[in-house]
Amino acid sequence: MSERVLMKGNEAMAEAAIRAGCRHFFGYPITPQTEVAAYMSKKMPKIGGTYLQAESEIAAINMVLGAASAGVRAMTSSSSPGISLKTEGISYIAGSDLPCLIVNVERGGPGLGGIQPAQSDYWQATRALGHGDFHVLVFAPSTVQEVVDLVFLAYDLAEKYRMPALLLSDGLLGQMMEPVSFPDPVEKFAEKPWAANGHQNKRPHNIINSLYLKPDELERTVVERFARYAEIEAAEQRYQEYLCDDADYIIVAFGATSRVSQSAVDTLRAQGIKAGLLRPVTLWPFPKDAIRAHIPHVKSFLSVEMNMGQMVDDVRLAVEGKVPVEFFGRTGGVIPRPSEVVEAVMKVAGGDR
Amino acid sequence: MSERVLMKGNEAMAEAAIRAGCRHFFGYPITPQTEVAAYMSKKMPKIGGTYLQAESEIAAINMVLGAASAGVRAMTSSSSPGISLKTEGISYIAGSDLPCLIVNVERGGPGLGGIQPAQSDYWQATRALGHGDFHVLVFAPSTVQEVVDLVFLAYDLAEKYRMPALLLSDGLLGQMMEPVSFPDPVEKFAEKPWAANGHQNKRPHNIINSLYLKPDELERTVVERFARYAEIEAAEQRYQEYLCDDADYIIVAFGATSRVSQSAVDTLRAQGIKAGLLRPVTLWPFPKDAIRAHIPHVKSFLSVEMNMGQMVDDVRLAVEGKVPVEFFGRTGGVIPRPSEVVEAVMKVAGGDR
Amino acid sequence: MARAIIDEKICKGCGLCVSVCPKKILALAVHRMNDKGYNPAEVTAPESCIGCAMCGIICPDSAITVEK
Amino acid sequence: MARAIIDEKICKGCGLCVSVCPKKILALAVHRMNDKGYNPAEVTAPESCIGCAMCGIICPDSAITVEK
Amino acid sequence: MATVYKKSALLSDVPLHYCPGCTHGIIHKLVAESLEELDAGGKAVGVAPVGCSVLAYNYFTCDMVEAPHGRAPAIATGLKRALPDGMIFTYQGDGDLAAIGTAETVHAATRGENITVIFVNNAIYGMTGGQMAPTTLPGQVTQTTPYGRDVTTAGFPVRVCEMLSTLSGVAYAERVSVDTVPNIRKAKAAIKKAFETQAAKKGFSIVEVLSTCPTNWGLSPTEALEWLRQNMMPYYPLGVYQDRTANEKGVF
Amino acid sequence: MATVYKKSALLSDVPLHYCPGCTHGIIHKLVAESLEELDAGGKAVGVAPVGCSVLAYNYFTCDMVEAPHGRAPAIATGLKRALPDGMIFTYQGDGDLAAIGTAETVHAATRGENITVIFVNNAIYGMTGGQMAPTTLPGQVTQTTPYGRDVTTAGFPVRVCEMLSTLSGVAYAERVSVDTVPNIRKAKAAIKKAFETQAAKKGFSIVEVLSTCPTNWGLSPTEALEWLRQNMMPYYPLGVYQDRTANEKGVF
Amino acid sequence: MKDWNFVFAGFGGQGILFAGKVTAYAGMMEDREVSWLPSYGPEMRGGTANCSVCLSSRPIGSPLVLEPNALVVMNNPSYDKFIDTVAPGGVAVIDSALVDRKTGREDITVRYVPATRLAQENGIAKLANLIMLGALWKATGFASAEALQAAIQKVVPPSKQELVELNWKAIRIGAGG
Amino acid sequence: MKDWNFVFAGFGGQGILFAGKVTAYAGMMEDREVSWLPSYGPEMRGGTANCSVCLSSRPIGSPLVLEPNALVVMNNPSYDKFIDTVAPGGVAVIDSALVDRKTGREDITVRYVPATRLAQENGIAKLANLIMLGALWKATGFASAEALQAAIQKVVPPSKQELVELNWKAIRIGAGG
Ligand SMILES: Cc1ncc(C[n+]2csc(CCOP(=O)(O)OP(=O)(O)O)c2C)c(N)n1
Ligand SMILES: Cc1ncc(C[n+]2csc(CCOP(=O)(O)OP(=O)(O)O)c2C)c(N)n1
Ligand code: SF4
Ligand code: SF4
Ligand code: SF4
Ligand code: SF4
Ligand code: SF4
Ligand code: SF4
Ligand SMILES: [Mg+2]
Ligand SMILES: [Mg+2]
Repeated sequence: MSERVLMKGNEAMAEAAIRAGCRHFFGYPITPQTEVAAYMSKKMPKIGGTYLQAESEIAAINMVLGAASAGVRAMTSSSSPGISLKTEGISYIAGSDLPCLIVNVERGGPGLGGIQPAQSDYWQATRALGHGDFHVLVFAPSTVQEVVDLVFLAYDLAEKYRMPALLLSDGLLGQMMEPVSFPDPVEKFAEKPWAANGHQNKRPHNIINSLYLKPDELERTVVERFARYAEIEAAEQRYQEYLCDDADYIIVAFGATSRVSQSAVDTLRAQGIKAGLLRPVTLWPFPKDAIRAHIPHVKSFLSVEMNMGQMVDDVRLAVEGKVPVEFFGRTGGVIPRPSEVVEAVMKVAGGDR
Repeated sequence: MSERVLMKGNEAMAEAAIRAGCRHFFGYPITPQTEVAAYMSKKMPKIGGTYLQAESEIAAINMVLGAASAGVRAMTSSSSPGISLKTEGISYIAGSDLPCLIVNVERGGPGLGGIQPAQSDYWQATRALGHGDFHVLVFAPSTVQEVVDLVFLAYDLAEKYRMPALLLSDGLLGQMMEPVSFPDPVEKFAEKPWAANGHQNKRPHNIINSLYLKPDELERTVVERFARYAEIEAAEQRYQEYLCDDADYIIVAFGATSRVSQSAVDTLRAQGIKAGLLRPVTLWPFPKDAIRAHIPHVKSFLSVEMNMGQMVDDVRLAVEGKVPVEFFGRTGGVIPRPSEVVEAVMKVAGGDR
Repeated sequence: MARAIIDEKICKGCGLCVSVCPKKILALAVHRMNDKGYNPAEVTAPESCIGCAMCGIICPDSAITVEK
Repeated sequence: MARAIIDEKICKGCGLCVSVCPKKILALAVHRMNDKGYNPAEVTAPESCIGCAMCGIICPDSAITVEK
Repeated sequence: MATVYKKSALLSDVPLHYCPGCTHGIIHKLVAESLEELDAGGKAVGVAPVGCSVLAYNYFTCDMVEAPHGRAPAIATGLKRALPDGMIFTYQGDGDLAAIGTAETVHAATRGENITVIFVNNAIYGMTGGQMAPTTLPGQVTQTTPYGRDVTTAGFPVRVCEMLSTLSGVAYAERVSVDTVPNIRKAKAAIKKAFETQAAKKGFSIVEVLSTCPTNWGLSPTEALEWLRQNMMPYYPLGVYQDRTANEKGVF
Repeated sequence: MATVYKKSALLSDVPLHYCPGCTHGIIHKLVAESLEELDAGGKAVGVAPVGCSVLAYNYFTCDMVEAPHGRAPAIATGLKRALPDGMIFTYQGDGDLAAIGTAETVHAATRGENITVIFVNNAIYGMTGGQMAPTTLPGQVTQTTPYGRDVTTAGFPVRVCEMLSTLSGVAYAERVSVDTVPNIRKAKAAIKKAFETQAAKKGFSIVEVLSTCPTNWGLSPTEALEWLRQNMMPYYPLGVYQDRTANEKGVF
Repeated sequence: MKDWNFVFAGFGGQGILFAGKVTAYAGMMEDREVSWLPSYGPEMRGGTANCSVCLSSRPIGSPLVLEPNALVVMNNPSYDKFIDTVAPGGVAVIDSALVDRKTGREDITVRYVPATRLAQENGIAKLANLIMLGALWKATGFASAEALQAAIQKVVPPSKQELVELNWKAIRIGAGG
Repeated sequence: MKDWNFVFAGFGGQGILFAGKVTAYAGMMEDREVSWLPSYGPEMRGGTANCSVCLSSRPIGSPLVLEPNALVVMNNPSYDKFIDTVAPGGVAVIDSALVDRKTGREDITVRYVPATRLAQENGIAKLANLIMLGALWKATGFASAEALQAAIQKVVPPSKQELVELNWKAIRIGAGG
């Protein structure tokens, strides 16, 4: 562990990736993630790594596909519109069973939208980072320290399960500074016998591919992949709870909104309302088991998001109608105030008080 | 109405678009939708329309953005990987409140996948055709005749609500021939006072744009758009029912799988099992009210899809845990057999029999 | 007689006009700031203006009108 | 002595080898079809082969081996 | 007294958001003046890029469309096909046109698409805070080439006019600069000629304008003009790179 | 008797899926033979495109990666940065390289990316059934130019070698053909030289190979070779378009 | 009328898809529900082509025929692929000039028709497909003669109406009259 | 120790973000939870810049300070934007050399410090920001002198350690001693 330093989320992310063994970064500038690339362009040349500013987000994700094919820890980062452009490539990476790290420092959409923090790419992240049946691991840090920790975890799990990992940050987390300390650099990496890195005439040729012209073959690979997904859903749901044990009202919120919500919970508790916060750390797999565990004692759930209501679907799918699930959100780059969240809970509590 | 002719789904779609007033088609070849472009390239030059083979799917969707900005009925078609590439542009079109028609003749994914029919872009179509908070109208025809009818409807509703419409077809529907007759050509079009078509010094300049640097402005446009979405959800849910009124088991299926499921329902009824089929015609807005209406008499719902289980989420969200919702699917280009669907229903029926 | 009229509200004090005036009669008003916090350009010797419009042509913010 | 050996199973009967053989000793076996439904190429006058390998060089399917 | 110079009526009253001395503002004026002189404001539709000039849609008083990053030529193509008699132009930065938009640029050009492209080459990504652009000079320090652009890893700049002039659809391609008043005058003539090329349906026209970014170059506006002259002009020589406008049918 | 010609060991036993007489097969052989002669099979990683040659990953016995349509140069870039001593090549069709992949091609070239691109120009989209390609000749009938390519609406073909040769990162660019045995021999020499250029780290190398598509041209394999000679060669002259390999450091 | 689920299979270029299309049109002429679905994709390049055709009195569920009650095959690979899929009681019409196998199945009706040879002999070398169709028609009676004639009329492009007569000739040869 | 929610605001180039960073570091030196959040985006090009800084004994919820209990402003636009947001009982430190307004608010403590002039007079023209920070420190005592000194040490890059002394000097001027 390094000593604590004050660092921007975006820069801490870049440093964490380097310490996690990433030596191949491919990016294209976009606000509010530019610091990631700026940091990489400064550090990589000094440690023999690659910082390459691609001609586009599409080129960047495909460079990642290439580098990941060779077995190295590769990374790209972007923000919302840039992520849309990467979706074809991400689908290929998933279909080729390659591990890599993709970062979305979300901003307001749709279209060019704005550059302030948002969470309106939740559905895209958890359900459709491209065409076809597949998932990626989705991590949602809420502090700069967690950005760092999840970068390490993301690489590990991506390699363990041979699939892409997405770190879902946002403009708030990317731009803010908080104290952070770094784990020791990773020095031992998993073997990658599948990598296309030149067989040196010592093994049969490796092929990285996502094409299966025969439907039953394609189906088989997809079904096998989903068997792995099922394992992941069983083993890797991550979340954090704050005062949930006795809560009447549980706010479900991730990333930036979970911070706001935590403040709101404090206020609510001070007012005698038994509120709690369940913060998904993995968005896929979604921590539905944790949510379900609270159904017996909860009067309702409130999903708080910086969008028009996306994660609330996952909460509803977990809760299956057993208690009400409500939504409160702001979008377009507006960060909800704790007081608004307090009000939203009050409204949900409604008649109860 | 024209006389009935036997026509491929893809060709009928192209002809329907032309009759619906589309004179601007921008595409890029991809199997299994090539016939759409081939048809357009043959017809458009003869009627003074534009067939333009773009340099990529990205260029094509942005040409559509340009033509739609000018106020004309524009169209593009592609298949799964090509649709991923279009997502940035679609998000811009939605964020710029432009009507247009986008076609996805789905094939198996992820990645290059395969070229046989699939429905594994359901989530993408209904939730994340790009970054940010937005929806597009999604139509899912199940016969060639319906392909034609929905093309007309798609243009009308897209213009009425000023938003993109997606026709979700698949390789099966695109390649098969069925008898079809065409409505009369549309001759009167809606006024488009917002269009960027040269103000001729007669009005203030029009701006087609999706950028709002101030978060509250961006939020306001999004919230206004969602108010329109709410209207649409109230007014435009479309579906078709087959033997649902007394059904114990309702299959929910769209497009190609609904045809298979209809055969299965017949078989099940013949065996004395009260099965029915509810076929969503619009996937967004999803016909949840229709589904809910059957909850009182249904023992369970079965979502049948050519994917690993996507629409089933929407069925579950509609049903809210009140009765079980199960899933049966094949993927990767495998078309389920009616007998498999029969079995799946039998399994669901399980102890009941 | 010619004159260059500078819209000081719009001027960003970039100095490009100053740099091109053949008569060297433009300068930034160092001790004056406009609402945007810029020191606007001003004509120091209006009588010398030849109305060549070079200042206007180069001004990125269209802050200068030239009459002649 | 030289010879061109054609793997008939692989041959697609495209005729490119036929078109380039300087000795004109290659032809498609019009009345014979291989498993893939093609009329394979055959050497009509083996003794005339000069082992120039032009047939091998142009064969897209690597169906021809030439010895000399 | 007569007005010998004033703001073009084709520019709105909205104050430009550009940094002080940024030559984007000059180029805006040239576009507006050219359209005005051709009396084309009423049939013009401009396409704004993503880049510092993204808000161009607020500045030009003709109809405007805001494009996704790099896709302006595709949007202009859609507009032109829908409005064959419209005067369609894009206004794009170097990142927009020559990095992410390379394919759209090359193909609009090779198609001989009857549009006019105003290409603002300032050797940097201005909007996002000064990253390397495809046109950043070898050795040039930017946010993402902190040790200077190293061509062995970051490659060489793209010379857009030179590259496009190899394509048969290009009717007119010229590189100009706005560093001095005479050059500004030449730039305006080029821009006007590009629009005339379009009006005569002769094919694709592009004017590459060498421009400054005082903010991200870390120079004063006048120093920036000097830097442009000293560094950019030698690498990007001014001049006409393609001119097929003398042919009656242009490129066709 | 000695074997004077046989299948390269760098080609697998999997039967090629190409149509009879399609020259993709010949080009495959040249690539394999060149790598074999340079003893580079063990360190080679090839990138297959989307196009008729998508299954190239099954045919070459070196490690292979299948790329999204048009993105092979980006993937090769990622591979090369991870494996600086690897022999990285792409094998791409004209739709792949010169339409959807234009940006990736131009930028790998201008970066001087140390990779080798084998560019198969058959003037058509073979795989998808014969649509117009960026290299389809004016007047050529294809599925999507049923009345012949009309340059006024569909634009002009892109001449890739000519365009890329304007970029500073290109160490070697040659256009060859496989229509006759002598031309096949020259094509092989060019491909080998391209790989050598890479091995010597001299920058980007590309060999454009004029190729046939008997199926979609609607011609017999031998007629197709003749059509290539009569129609493609005049429009796409064979020859070396760029050669900076004599410089000790290539393009750098 | 009976519901028919056909598979037509052979090499690309034999007119297999066309024969299917005529069949579907004939059904349409009699106001039945019909569908026609080709196999598609690169496999066609390999040489084989096939299509599913359904004629039914009710809306057609899956247009993909997996268990045809009538099969038309015009080459060995297609024979191998489809002969076992024919539903018991079904019909198989086999071009015996090209298919050298004989089935042992006794639960289906099999017609061996040397269509390709017959076509050559009758100077209509490219119409073996319609000879096969004639044989199928004879074996199944899937439509009336009028409907079939009208179908041919429809499917042959207006510019080639002289072919209508030849097509009908081929069908009659196949139907053995 | 009290929780602090600061807003620092002024023109870009005044060192507003830096002052905020020193503050956050000082909090960190005392093992408190801290956060620093800048405004970002093109608005910065317009000239104004600001940042939110929180020091707290508990994990920080929203790092975006909407109701600062202490405000530092160094230009008119920022004054106009933020003065009304200061929480009752809070503190506002205003560079009176640049801000020509005076607030009528009586529910907050206001310190007018002509920092920019003081900086010029003291030959540390670029350190008006730290003079302001000194004044803020005096008014709030948000950290110990040791913590603040250590913070400066941290924030100044190793290559410019000669600046540490000057920075501290500026803080002392601002703190009035
Ligand atoms: C898809 C996408 N990628 C990246 C961005 C971020 N972005 C905004 S402007 C810009 C670069 C602009 O540079 P340039 O085109 O040279 O214009 P300039 O600002 O220099 O005038 C980038 C990368 C974006 N908005 N969308
Ligand atoms: C994103 C995307 N767009 C389109 C396609 C469909 N597609 C497959 S191959 C091909 C064209 C191939 O043509 P070319 O590159 O010239 O290769 P050829 O087949 O002629 O060798 C296209 C458009 C695809 N698979 N993915
Ligand atoms: S018009 Fe000419 S002389 Fe007058 S101020 Fe402007 S530049 Fe100077
Ligand atoms: S050029 Fe324009 S903006 Fe710049 S100083 Fe002169 S008047 Fe002001
Ligand atoms: S080796 Fe030469 S002579 Fe012999 S068969 Fe081949 S081409 Fe003919
Ligand atoms: S060139 Fe090869 S495939 Fe073609 S006919 Fe000759 S041996 Fe057969
Ligand atoms: S950042 Fe550069 S290009 Fe952008 S407005 Fe400022 S000076 Fe001009
Ligand atoms: S379609 Fe054309 S390019 Fe493709 S394999 Fe066949 S002949 Fe070759
Ligand atoms: Mg720029
Ligand atoms: Mg091709």
